[in-house]
Amino acid sequence: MSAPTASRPVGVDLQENEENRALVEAIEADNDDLTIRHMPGIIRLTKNGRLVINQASVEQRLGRPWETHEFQMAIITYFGEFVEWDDDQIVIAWQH
Amino acid sequence: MQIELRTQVIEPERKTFTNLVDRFGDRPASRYEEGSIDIQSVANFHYRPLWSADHEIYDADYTAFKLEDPYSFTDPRQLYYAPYVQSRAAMNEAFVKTIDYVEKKDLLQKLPAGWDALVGEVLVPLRHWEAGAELVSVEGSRWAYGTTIDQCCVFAAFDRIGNAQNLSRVGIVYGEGHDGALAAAKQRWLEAPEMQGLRRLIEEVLAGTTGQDYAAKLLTVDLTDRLIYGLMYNLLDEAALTGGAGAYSLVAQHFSSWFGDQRRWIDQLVKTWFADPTYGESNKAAFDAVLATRWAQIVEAVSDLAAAVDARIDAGASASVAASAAAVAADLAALGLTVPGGN
Amino acid sequence: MAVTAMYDYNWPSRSAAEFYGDAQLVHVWWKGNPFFVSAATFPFPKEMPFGALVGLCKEFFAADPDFDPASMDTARWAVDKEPLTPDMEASLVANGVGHKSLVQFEI
Amino acid sequence: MTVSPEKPARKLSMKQRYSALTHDLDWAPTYVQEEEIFPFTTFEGIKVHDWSKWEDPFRLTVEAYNKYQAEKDRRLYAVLDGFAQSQGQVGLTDARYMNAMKIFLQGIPVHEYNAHRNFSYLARYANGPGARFAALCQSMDELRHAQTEIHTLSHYNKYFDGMHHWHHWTDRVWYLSVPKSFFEDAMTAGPFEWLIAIGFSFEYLLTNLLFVPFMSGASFNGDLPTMTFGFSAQSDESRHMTLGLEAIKFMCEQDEDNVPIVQDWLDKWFWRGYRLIALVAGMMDYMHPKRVMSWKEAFELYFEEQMLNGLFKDLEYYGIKPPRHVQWAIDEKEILSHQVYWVLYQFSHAAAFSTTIPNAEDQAWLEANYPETWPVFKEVAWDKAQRVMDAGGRYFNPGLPQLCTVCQIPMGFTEPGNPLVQCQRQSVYEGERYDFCSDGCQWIFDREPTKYRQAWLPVHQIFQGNCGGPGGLPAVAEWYKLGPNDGAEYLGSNDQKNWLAWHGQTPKEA
Repeated sequence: MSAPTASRPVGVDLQENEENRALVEAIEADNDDLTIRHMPGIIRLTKNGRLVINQASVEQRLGRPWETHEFQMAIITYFGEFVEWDDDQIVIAWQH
Repeated sequence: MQIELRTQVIEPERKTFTNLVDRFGDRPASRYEEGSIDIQSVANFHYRPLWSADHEIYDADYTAFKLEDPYSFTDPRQLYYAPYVQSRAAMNEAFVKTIDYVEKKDLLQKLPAGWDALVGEVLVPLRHWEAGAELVSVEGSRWAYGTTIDQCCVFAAFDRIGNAQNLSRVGIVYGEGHDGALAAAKQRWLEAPEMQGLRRLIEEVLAGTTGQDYAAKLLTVDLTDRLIYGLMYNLLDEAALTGGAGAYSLVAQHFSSWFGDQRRWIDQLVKTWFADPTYGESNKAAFDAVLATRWAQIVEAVSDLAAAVDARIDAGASASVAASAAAVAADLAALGLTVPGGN
Repeated sequence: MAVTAMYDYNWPSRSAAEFYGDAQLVHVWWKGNPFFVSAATFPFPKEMPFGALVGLCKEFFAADPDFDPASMDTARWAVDKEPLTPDMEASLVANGVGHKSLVQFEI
Repeated sequence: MTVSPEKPARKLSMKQRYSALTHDLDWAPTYVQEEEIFPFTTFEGIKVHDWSKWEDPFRLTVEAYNKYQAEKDRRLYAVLDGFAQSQGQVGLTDARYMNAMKIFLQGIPVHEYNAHRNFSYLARYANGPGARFAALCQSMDELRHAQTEIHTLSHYNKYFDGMHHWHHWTDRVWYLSVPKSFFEDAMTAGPFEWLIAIGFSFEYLLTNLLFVPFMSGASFNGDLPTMTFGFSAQSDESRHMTLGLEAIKFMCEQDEDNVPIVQDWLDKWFWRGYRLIALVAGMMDYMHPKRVMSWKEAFELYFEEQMLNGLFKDLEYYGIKPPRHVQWAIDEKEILSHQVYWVLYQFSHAAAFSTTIPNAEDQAWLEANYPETWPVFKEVAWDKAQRVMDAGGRYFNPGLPQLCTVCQIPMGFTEPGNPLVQCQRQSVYEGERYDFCSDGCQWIFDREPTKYRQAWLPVHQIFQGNCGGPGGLPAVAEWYKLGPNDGAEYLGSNDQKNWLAWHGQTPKEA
């Protein structure tokens, strides 16, 4: 049996720049127990279990409409799986 | 402490890559040239393909159409990836504006009866033609010898799946936001008699019933496109304006302007093939073989489509396709080709 | 194991002995001295005496500043990992050195 | 038709809309057989019962693709133009940094391009429309990567040696056969193996190691253009990772019989890819004057933590095990970069990059990051090389290296647990001997000997006279079209002289 998905880390590396600040803040607000690491040009966000990006949270901080497709402009890499990518939410988690 | 201003000019060691200097002389190269000339590997392939006993990974013998120097062909549009996606983003934006406007004003719901049937039963089903043409184009992207030809093929493939998606959006708007009209259109593509000539043609081309030569396949689709686009997006664009179907014209203009762009590289490629000092004659013979096997089938298939148009609106579609076919045949004859059935 | 392919996939070697005429490729390896990052490959005549190989080694490995050519006279040899007391007068082939054999020594 | 005064909200969800715009374009042919249109998807033995189960979570349409990609490229090319206008190369940490980017230009864009061509193959010949469209987008992306890499490095080519003839070198020069043979191996395989080789093993398991710390390192060394294209490319890469992950799950879910085939491919391609990116280990630890993290740390972070502790636990569900020989890779993390750079150092006289002995600062970093292995390596390699240098020479290997038949890297990797003895493996097939650097490469050969014996091994070809004839190294260098300033030692090189002149220094002050 594999370790339960809730205890295994998933994460994203985003470009660390002004454009992505609202996105990072939204992720921080919506995900408890987030681990953050900075490298040159990169901010790495990891969390056990499930990482959620909510369109509404990002839009609230950005002050403009934000399509979930725009997440692609920010992402450098991820680990886990995009188990959901809808109009209003992106979820990264392991499946099994 | 003294701050010294750096006034020295740094002289570059060279203007561009050596292969481009060898080819064009010692001058700066464009981004198109740096990103498109000599990119594909040409020598010392390590292994033979598991899926072909008689070809290398890249092999000029995937087609009968050959060039002594594959880079004697360059894209007249000078498109590499960045300007390609930028130009297409602009085209898509324009299309979205149109389709949003058409949707907002319910223009497709306000079409005269004949035009209404034409959109649902003839235009929207052609999204499947575009999808098939996409596969033929991307086939060229794998088998072409040289980056400049490949690049035009992959862009054409992406354009055509985009066309298919745009026609699908027309279908969604036509179906008032549902996918019912798309399902009906697909049924027509599969069963309506006037669609079967085109469907048989594209299926046979993809299956390679007259050979697996990717360039011959591309040309077959292009010859068909010349008649389809002439009919659906030129003739009917004009007819729509006089026939009270402005929405059709709004949509059609995007397709006709795309096709103008598409033809530029194909015309240039054909011209380059025919002008090749070594292979010019054999390239012409290869084109003649395409015409011999497919031309009559193409004209018949698009004539069937025209008859279906004539059954719905009065725009002289059949006569127009016959005239277009004659004009294309005359163009081909002027290139020294033999068009079956006389020119 | 056969390659799973759409046809009988049996392409020949591009390093086969036949491409080297009277020579053959030989890998010479100073085991235990990574100053030479890998064994070196040479196209040696098949009939070259083993002693000539040793002579060439004395020049070749002198690129190591700590190398003492005399130490090669007492080197322990192996061919394709089988220990060998070479017959210096006999040919490589007679000493069991074949195409792409690994000739190793330790000093 | 009735017209409602208020437009209802969009009736199709993102998922339905995506399906209508992609999956629904497909139809089952009736005038020809399906296998005539898709002739390549059966011979590998992968069984697919339902192509419609292929999921693409990104749900991109052509319109969205063009829009976002155009924006990415606008940003990237603005950075490139600004860097060129401001002579940004003067602000790098050091000219020797460029050597890593020379190898990058010679060894990467052409294979991004190969990936483009073979994803076009998938975009044409996969039976399912979802898989085909995802492959088409990736084909476009890979073309983008090839071109943005060339365009980024084009500016440096004007000011540094070792870049100007990359397209000629890439098909010929010895160390460039390592990436070339890797990608050609994958391209000559069938479509499903390609998906496991490149889509999954390379893109999902391994490219983070190539792009993330390496590009972060570029930024650290003042190379803003490389960082920008690297991260910009990576933003596409996350789609590619998703395709790779979907590919392996799809195959495993379609039929149990697929699992052992997939496992074999995974075992093969993990090792093949891992050996390829060994070059990156050497570049990261030795060629970047300033470093973000060591190869070892990157391997632990991006491979051990993310993949072994994350992904492979997920894949257990399907009966997929971590790659065979993965332990060997873990054991090598302490020593890999030393060995790779030591290869590059002693053969750079026949290469289009230069190398030099790590300076005091580099050595302190290496000691701190590799406390166990650096002192051993320093003693047997660098101290001696320094003595040669002090005596007015420069150590280059006087011969040509024994190459591994599979990965084609000079056989400088050592036995696990013994950093002083190179690993030597041999197989005999139909009477001919073949050499390998590791159990992993030997295992790959033994599975498919009639594939790997075809390898165009540069050293063997040189001795056959196929690389400029029998004239020895000078003839080879001429055939390679290597200029006098393209390789060898960095100190005293044209690049170094220019660098010092730009900064108003003379070699003595350096």
